[in-house]
Amino acid sequence: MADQVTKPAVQLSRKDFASEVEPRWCPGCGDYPILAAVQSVLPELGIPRENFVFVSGIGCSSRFPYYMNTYGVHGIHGRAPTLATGIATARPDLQVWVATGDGDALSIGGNHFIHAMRRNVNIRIILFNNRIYGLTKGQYSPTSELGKITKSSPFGVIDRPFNPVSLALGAEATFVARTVDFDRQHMTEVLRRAAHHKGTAFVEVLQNCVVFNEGAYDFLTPRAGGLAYQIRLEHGKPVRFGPKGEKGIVIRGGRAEVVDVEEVGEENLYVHDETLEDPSVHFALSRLTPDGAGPTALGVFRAVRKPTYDELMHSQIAAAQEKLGPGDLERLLRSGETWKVE
Amino acid sequence: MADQVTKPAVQLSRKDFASEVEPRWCPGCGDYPILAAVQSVLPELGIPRENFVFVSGIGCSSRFPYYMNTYGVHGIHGRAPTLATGIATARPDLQVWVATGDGDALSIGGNHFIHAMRRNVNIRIILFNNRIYGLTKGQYSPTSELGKITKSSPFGVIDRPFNPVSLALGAEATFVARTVDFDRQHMTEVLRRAAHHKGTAFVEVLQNCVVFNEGAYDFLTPRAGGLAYQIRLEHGKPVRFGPKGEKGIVIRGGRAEVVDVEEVGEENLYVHDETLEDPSVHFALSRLTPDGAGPTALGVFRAVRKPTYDELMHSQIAAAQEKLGPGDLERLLRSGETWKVE
Amino acid sequence: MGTVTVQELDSVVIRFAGDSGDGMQLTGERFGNVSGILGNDIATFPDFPAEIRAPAGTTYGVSAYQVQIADYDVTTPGDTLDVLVAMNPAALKVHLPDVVRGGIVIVNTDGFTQHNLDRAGYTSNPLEDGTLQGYRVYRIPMTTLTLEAVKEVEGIGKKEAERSKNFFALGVVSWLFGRNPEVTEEWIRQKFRSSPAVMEANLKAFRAGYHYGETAEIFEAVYRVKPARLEPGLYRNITGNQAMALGLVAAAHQARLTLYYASYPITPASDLLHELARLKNFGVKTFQAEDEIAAAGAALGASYGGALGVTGTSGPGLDLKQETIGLAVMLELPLVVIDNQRGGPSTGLPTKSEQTDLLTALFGRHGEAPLPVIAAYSPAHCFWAALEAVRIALKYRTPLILLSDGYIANASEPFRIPSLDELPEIAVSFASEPNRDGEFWPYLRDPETLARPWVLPGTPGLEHRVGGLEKDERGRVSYDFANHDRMVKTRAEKVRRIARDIPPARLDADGGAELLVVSWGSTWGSVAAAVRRLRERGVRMAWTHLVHLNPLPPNLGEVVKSFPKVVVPENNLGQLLKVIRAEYLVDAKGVNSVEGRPFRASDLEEAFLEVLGERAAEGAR
Amino acid sequence: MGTVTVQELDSVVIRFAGDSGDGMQLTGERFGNVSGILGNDIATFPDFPAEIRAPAGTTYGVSAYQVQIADYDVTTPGDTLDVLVAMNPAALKVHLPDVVRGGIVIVNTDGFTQHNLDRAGYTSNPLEDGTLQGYRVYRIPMTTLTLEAVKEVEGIGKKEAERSKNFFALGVVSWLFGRNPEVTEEWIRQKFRSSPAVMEANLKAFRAGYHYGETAEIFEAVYRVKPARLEPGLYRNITGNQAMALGLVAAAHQARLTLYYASYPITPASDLLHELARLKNFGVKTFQAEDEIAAAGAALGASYGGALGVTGTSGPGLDLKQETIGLAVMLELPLVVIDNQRGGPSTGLPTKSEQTDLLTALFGRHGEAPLPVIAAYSPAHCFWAALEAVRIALKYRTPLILLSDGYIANASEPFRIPSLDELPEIAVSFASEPNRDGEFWPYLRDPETLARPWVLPGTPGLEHRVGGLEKDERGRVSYDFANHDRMVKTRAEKVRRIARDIPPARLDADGGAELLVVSWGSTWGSVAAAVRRLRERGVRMAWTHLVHLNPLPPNLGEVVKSFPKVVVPENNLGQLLKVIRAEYLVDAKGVNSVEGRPFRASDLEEAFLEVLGERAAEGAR
Ligand SMILES: Cc1ncc(C[n+]2csc(CCOP(=O)(O)OP(=O)(O)O)c2C)c(N)n1
Ligand SMILES: Cc1ncc(C[n+]2csc(CCOP(=O)(O)OP(=O)(O)O)c2C)c(N)n1
Ligand code: SF4
Ligand code: SF4
Ligand SMILES: [Mg+2]
Ligand SMILES: [Mg+2]
Repeated sequence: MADQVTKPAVQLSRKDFASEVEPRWCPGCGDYPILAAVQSVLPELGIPRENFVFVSGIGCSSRFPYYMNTYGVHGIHGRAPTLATGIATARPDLQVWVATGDGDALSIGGNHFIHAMRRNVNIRIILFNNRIYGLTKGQYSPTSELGKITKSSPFGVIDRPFNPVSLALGAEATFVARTVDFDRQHMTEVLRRAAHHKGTAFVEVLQNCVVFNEGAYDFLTPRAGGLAYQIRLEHGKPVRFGPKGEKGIVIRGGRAEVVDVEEVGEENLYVHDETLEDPSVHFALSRLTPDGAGPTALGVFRAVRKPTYDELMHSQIAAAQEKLGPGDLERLLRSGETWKVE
Repeated sequence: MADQVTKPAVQLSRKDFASEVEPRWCPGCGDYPILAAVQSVLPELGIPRENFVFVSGIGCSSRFPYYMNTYGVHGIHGRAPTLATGIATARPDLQVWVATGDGDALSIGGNHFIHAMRRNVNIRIILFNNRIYGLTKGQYSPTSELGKITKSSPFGVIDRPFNPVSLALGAEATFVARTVDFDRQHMTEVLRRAAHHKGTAFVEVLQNCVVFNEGAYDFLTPRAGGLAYQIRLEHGKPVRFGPKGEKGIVIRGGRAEVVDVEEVGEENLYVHDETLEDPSVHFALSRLTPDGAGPTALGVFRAVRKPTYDELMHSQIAAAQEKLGPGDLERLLRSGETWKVE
Repeated sequence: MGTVTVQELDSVVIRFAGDSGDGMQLTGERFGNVSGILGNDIATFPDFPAEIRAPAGTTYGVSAYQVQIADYDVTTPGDTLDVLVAMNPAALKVHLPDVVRGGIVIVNTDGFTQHNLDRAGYTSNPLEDGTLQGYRVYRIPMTTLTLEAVKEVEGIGKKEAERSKNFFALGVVSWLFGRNPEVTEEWIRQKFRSSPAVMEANLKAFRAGYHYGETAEIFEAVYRVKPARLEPGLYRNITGNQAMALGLVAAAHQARLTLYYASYPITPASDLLHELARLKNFGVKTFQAEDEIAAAGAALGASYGGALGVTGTSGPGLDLKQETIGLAVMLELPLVVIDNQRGGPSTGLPTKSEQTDLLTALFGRHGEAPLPVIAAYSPAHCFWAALEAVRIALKYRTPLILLSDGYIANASEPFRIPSLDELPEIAVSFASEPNRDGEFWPYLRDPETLARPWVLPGTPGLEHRVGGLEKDERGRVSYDFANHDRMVKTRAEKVRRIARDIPPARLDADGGAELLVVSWGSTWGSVAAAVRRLRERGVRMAWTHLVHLNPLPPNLGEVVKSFPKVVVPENNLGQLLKVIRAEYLVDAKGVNSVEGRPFRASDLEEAFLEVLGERAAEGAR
Repeated sequence: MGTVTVQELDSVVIRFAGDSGDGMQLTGERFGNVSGILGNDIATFPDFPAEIRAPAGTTYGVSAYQVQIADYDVTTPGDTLDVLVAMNPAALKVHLPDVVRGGIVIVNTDGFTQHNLDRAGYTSNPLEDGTLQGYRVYRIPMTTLTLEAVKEVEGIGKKEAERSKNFFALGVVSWLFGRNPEVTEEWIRQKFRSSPAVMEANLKAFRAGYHYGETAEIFEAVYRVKPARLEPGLYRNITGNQAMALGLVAAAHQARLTLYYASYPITPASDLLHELARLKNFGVKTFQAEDEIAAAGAALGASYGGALGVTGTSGPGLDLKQETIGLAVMLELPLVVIDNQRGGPSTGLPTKSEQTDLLTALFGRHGEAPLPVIAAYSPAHCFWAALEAVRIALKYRTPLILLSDGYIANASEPFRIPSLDELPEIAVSFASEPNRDGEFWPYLRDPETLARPWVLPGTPGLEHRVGGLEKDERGRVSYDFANHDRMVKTRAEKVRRIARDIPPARLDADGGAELLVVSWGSTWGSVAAAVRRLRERGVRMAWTHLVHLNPLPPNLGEVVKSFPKVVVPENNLGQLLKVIRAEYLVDAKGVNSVEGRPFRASDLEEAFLEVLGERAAEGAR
């Protein structure tokens, strides 16, 4: 299998990844910082620009590929993972990214989303989760909170929302992370990790839609004092948070619980391990966010190395060719019982 | 909202639920005992026969409605939950069941499956999980094990399987259970519990396909000595298993672990609680089954009461009618700015 | 008013254009509504970008709303503009080409900053470089004047104050066309009653604009368009989507069924969901599904349960629903599928309009899966089309596709509000008894309509199973060759028989007309205008506009064969044309434009003349 | 052999029928293959229930396999049976009506237990009650004789031994028709080499059957069918699905591309996936997707990546793929979509065959989304159709729908194996350079074919974006009215131009023929037989069979207009008929049966005569 980074390292800069098209998002939209973060991570990877493909569905967020000066496909609603799977398995030498929205990935595209997770195809999925349908002007999405008033729920949403991290873990994901559009550095780190993961990497970005869901994540933003709710997961480190690190997480009775560090002692805090084979703890961490606002885990929940779908596909081909030799069309046509007519 | 059991209790027997059509499954198919179990549970419920609707998709298992002398719809592949959602929300006085296969529910129907879970519509879903596509003659399904040789995977499956219980929990299910086709009593109990649940009840039945996946669950059957692997979950009881109950489950570091009861002491075993708000422990229990054979939890993993989708829908309607009075079409037509032309 | 003269016009076309955030949709809609209320006939055409708020000042971010007001029954928003209100350079750039020579151009000079000029791609300022020669140009610093007017309103910052400038523009235009300001003022009071400061600001801006017209003495003339003579009655302005929603509610009311609307949002059908979601006190159930397949499935499930199942979408969603619609064909249950066509193929031009889904509505399912198709032709007609769709679907227990499009979905026109007894009777009866020797046979048909019985689950004794596999009359799965052939042909015959139950095609023909125009859907307005104009020019014309597209009206064959020439104008590549040619073997010609917007009446006029050939064209001169 | 006479026949039709578990498919296939190898032309028709193993003994659980063997080129499996092998009462009940009077009926008397008679719904035993009067009936206790024959084989229990009875039946019939037993014996040895006991049992059973014929002296005659005169060459028997799979592999080979086949299992297309999944050493990539939408998406993604993306399905799956196919229309990338049509609508008759997806293939997408459509007409032709489909899709960068159906997918016939240099050249070139002033414009077209450039991602300097929104030549999203109209018309023109690049419709006409038959797809066989028979009866006939259904061959208009009468026989309600009428305005008539199986040639014969009217019919007498 061709490797994605074998070409000689090239010196690229952020600008090399900006296409000639001016983004058409609303001023102040959280999609802008995500674009900037992606454009700043890619040059680090040493992969030639032409070996990136960005694939998307439909939505504000799905306009993403147009703004990247790489190969790109703006697909149809919800189907980006299917196109990406085709590209990644046909061409393992490419690095394939998917840009998708909460409606695109979790509503119409929910099936492809969960199957991409379990298959572990070598693609990276960035979910722009603004908890709303932006492009169609403000209907609720599968991540909108219960009771929320939107255009299509004038009396309040009655659908219980998905937790995208829980869903991905329930679907056997090998890499799951969450970050926020307002923290450029954190976003960059998480995206970098995703870029390096082998297999399906899923990154949920909490993204602000200034027009239809302004302030959905204010409870986490520094300017609204939300830092206190940000739980940063770091591999190998005990999980502490709060303005002075006075809060922490313990895993108790299978659940992740918020505790006062002083009370329980630092040594009893949960020490984050992304690499646990069993995803139960990662799942427990994902449950920390209650339906609305509250302490929220950010960072890489899970990162385990499993054979990727395309590795397995290509190794089966290689093994067959090894065993049977490369296919001989003439012989194939003549196989089975044949007879001659003179 | 009309209630499903308000009609005067009727005395029905199992036979009343057998339709005039003879089942067309292969002799020995695990679908037969499931049919028998369902037919024996329904008469207990005190619901008139005409108030049941069975809905299905396509597959061997999806022929189920034809064999039930109730109302029934044999739908299209993967879409049974959508039809059932329409029926259950249009007619809360009916008790709606879905019969589906692992391909039907988790492959083509995966999206409707996870959305049914989160919405908590008042339907019961029985998944006939034979880890194979029966009706199309033996391709692998999303629950087939890695490496399995089937018609469509002559060199072995390379897709990592779903764990249906984990997936349902990751999708916010309120009722999740697992049972086996060869244990009539257990099946009956679990189905009874599902019948009484308010909201989406999900029951995975491990089902044997004698033709295309014979013996898939032999590791659990008494005749193959599989009782040792059956972990029976019972609410309020410590979880013990093994021929003499010598094994048990503890929840440690967020994971469910198999232990020797003697070593850890019965008092340290996990005491099953279906009703925990946080599904993390239930998720951990679902991870006990490794990809192939091994100790497997059976019974009700989770049963929490949440408002159902149809309850919420109808209470919004009731509230609106309370506040605004029943709709007046004439006034509605004349609403907004109007003017007269003489 | 000094030297200001008053000019009478029979119609005027005005377009308001500005940034997506400038509130042009609201302004244009308001102007249309007021004109309607004041007795004009109106037709409107909103045109907005696919982006939510494209970057300010760009040409692709321009949002526009066009209104034609007239003293007769107008059917289109107009081909060319008499008046353009341009809030910034981009708006001017995009829309100036549509203004007639000598037309009025009102610009917000404050919008013409260097930055905005650059954004729009102007290398020099069009207000100064002669670009506007030949137009009557009124330069008004609307932003400045709005800020001035609003400055004493408490609780309004500068940014918010600026936002009121669209009301200033509305005020100016209202004055120019003598629109009574009180109607709009009252409306502003209602609309913004929950935020008094905004209400105040908008009121002040509107009045300032109105008085500016009166006092600034820059206008040489004001214009008056007399009320139109419309059928007497109570009126309101209505968009196609609003009318469709009301039509569905009315139909459910007539049928005494619960309306169950399941949908997945998509432009330009989302407003149907929004409208209906508000009507909970009517017992309307709305369900926002996870995708279009689920929406169709839930609507069909609801119908199975005895509700009126309806699902609305646009082209891409229709593709996805087709498998479920095919199931409905087999289950023989009522299901109304609304398709608001938009620019395709694929995502195409999602906020634009065309008529390209007719053939997929007719044929876009595997197997022989025939169903009735009808099409609405104007915003107000959507109301009646919805009633007719429901009537047919219920009576014949069949899925039905009701076609509308992005243009009539969003455009508006005056709607004469019917009284309840003008609504058609829609009688529904559910089976309650065995129908064959003490058994219940779900596919035993009504000998007249060929419809099968509809049963409410919960009815004792009628338990039965339906499904997508072929069945016999008894409802048993049947792989029998002859049974299948018969069932396929019976389902087709059922749909064909609907032809007995629909009005004949209405022919509007001058004696001796040589050319018959056959049209359907939203081209109605442009065709009406083109036919009228040709008649005014002395050309004899014949025209029939189809609402029922499958089955076709039974007299249509006769109609199309009675004229030497037949032309089918469509905003597609000739879809009805194909059907007409196949059905009647007449050498009909197509006039086809797929521009994402309705025909201009003048283009049709020319096209029809061309089909008629020189001779007719000469006759017309 | 005593009094046994030898009778020469030019053709014989044999059907093997039994329970789903009786192995009739294998037996029939085997008999067909041997006959092919022995030089006959053959045509086969497998017919099995939708259930995997319906309860034993039921009529709906009967599985059958029909073979026609002939000394000339047969094109159908035959209308009526000369020989029926019935393993149980249900098989007899279902299939006896198809046996010609005086035909041979071979029954396994051991299958006629009271239980089985009840199961089949016989109130008395047809072997005894006169039901079989008028047939030549051979009663053989096949189960008993098989058990007897197999008893010494070690490691075979009674149940397994019984399973060999189909080989006993095959032995009897092989003897009856003088089929060299060695070919089959060799085949049994190969097929069961991994389980020697089973191999042994089957061999013994087969030989016992063969010797039983020879020695039991119940047959008065044996039959011989001479070899057919086929085009010289190397032959194999092949089903449509096998031929299609090989055709795809051959096409990828010719184009020097990786074949990427993405599919979701569905009858009768699943075997394509099974066949191709085995060919990993050819570098073939197969992807079993989560649904048909994902399969189409993955295949399209693979094409975007530079592979030959192919996705196969049947009707319900085609419905689901249409939105993605529409995207491919917009992306202008090659994508081959195979639709093995089956009985519809909805789930319909999933194991039966019909031609009801033509119109949805042509029109079943929203928007104007034209694409080429071609249809295979026989099992062996699937090979060539696949090559042609790939050629067009690659050259014109377009999705293409290749229609086959359940009948030809599973039926088999001798296939002359081509040498590699008989395969068409398929040249593909990828863009590697900027194409317009140093820029790369993804929609700048080849002036001849109107195809756009295909680029391998990974090519430096050609980075670009494609997508479902309307674009200009440069690849930028464009909401421009005129651009959209032009693009819509250009995409249509691109597809239309393919007509220049396909063979003209082949007309097979007698001088003075009054009736032209226009057919497509799998009706080919029945039409060929009907036309031949009518000619034998002295009727002058004209016939053209279409492979290319969009665009139609350029000469077709001329062809259909050259005959006073045109008839279009289809296993649907008249789909090609509609197209022909719309296109050429000829009053063509349909002959339509939708029985889930091909026409009987004799029915077509009668139908054609009917269209010709009395006069012609008389002429024929
Ligand atoms: C098949 C189909 N259905 C519906 C739509 C309409 N549609 C476009 S984007 C969208 C949802 C957008 O929400 P999300 O994915 O959250 O993206 P956002 O705009 O919020 O970034 C919908 C419903 C479509 N384009 N295609
Ligand atoms: C749209 C569509 N795609 C594919 C099929 C073919 N199909 C029928 S059943 C089935 C899978 C059956 O597997 P499962 O759901 O596990 O049911 P089982 O037969 O094993 O009970 C498939 C792929 C179909 N009927 N419709
Ligand atoms: S609508 Fe929301 S998500 Fe879309 S571009 Fe605007 S701010 Fe961003
Ligand atoms: S194929 Fe398998 S699942 Fe289907 S009926 Fe037979 S045994 Fe049951
Ligand atoms: Mg969103
Ligand atoms: Mg299965």
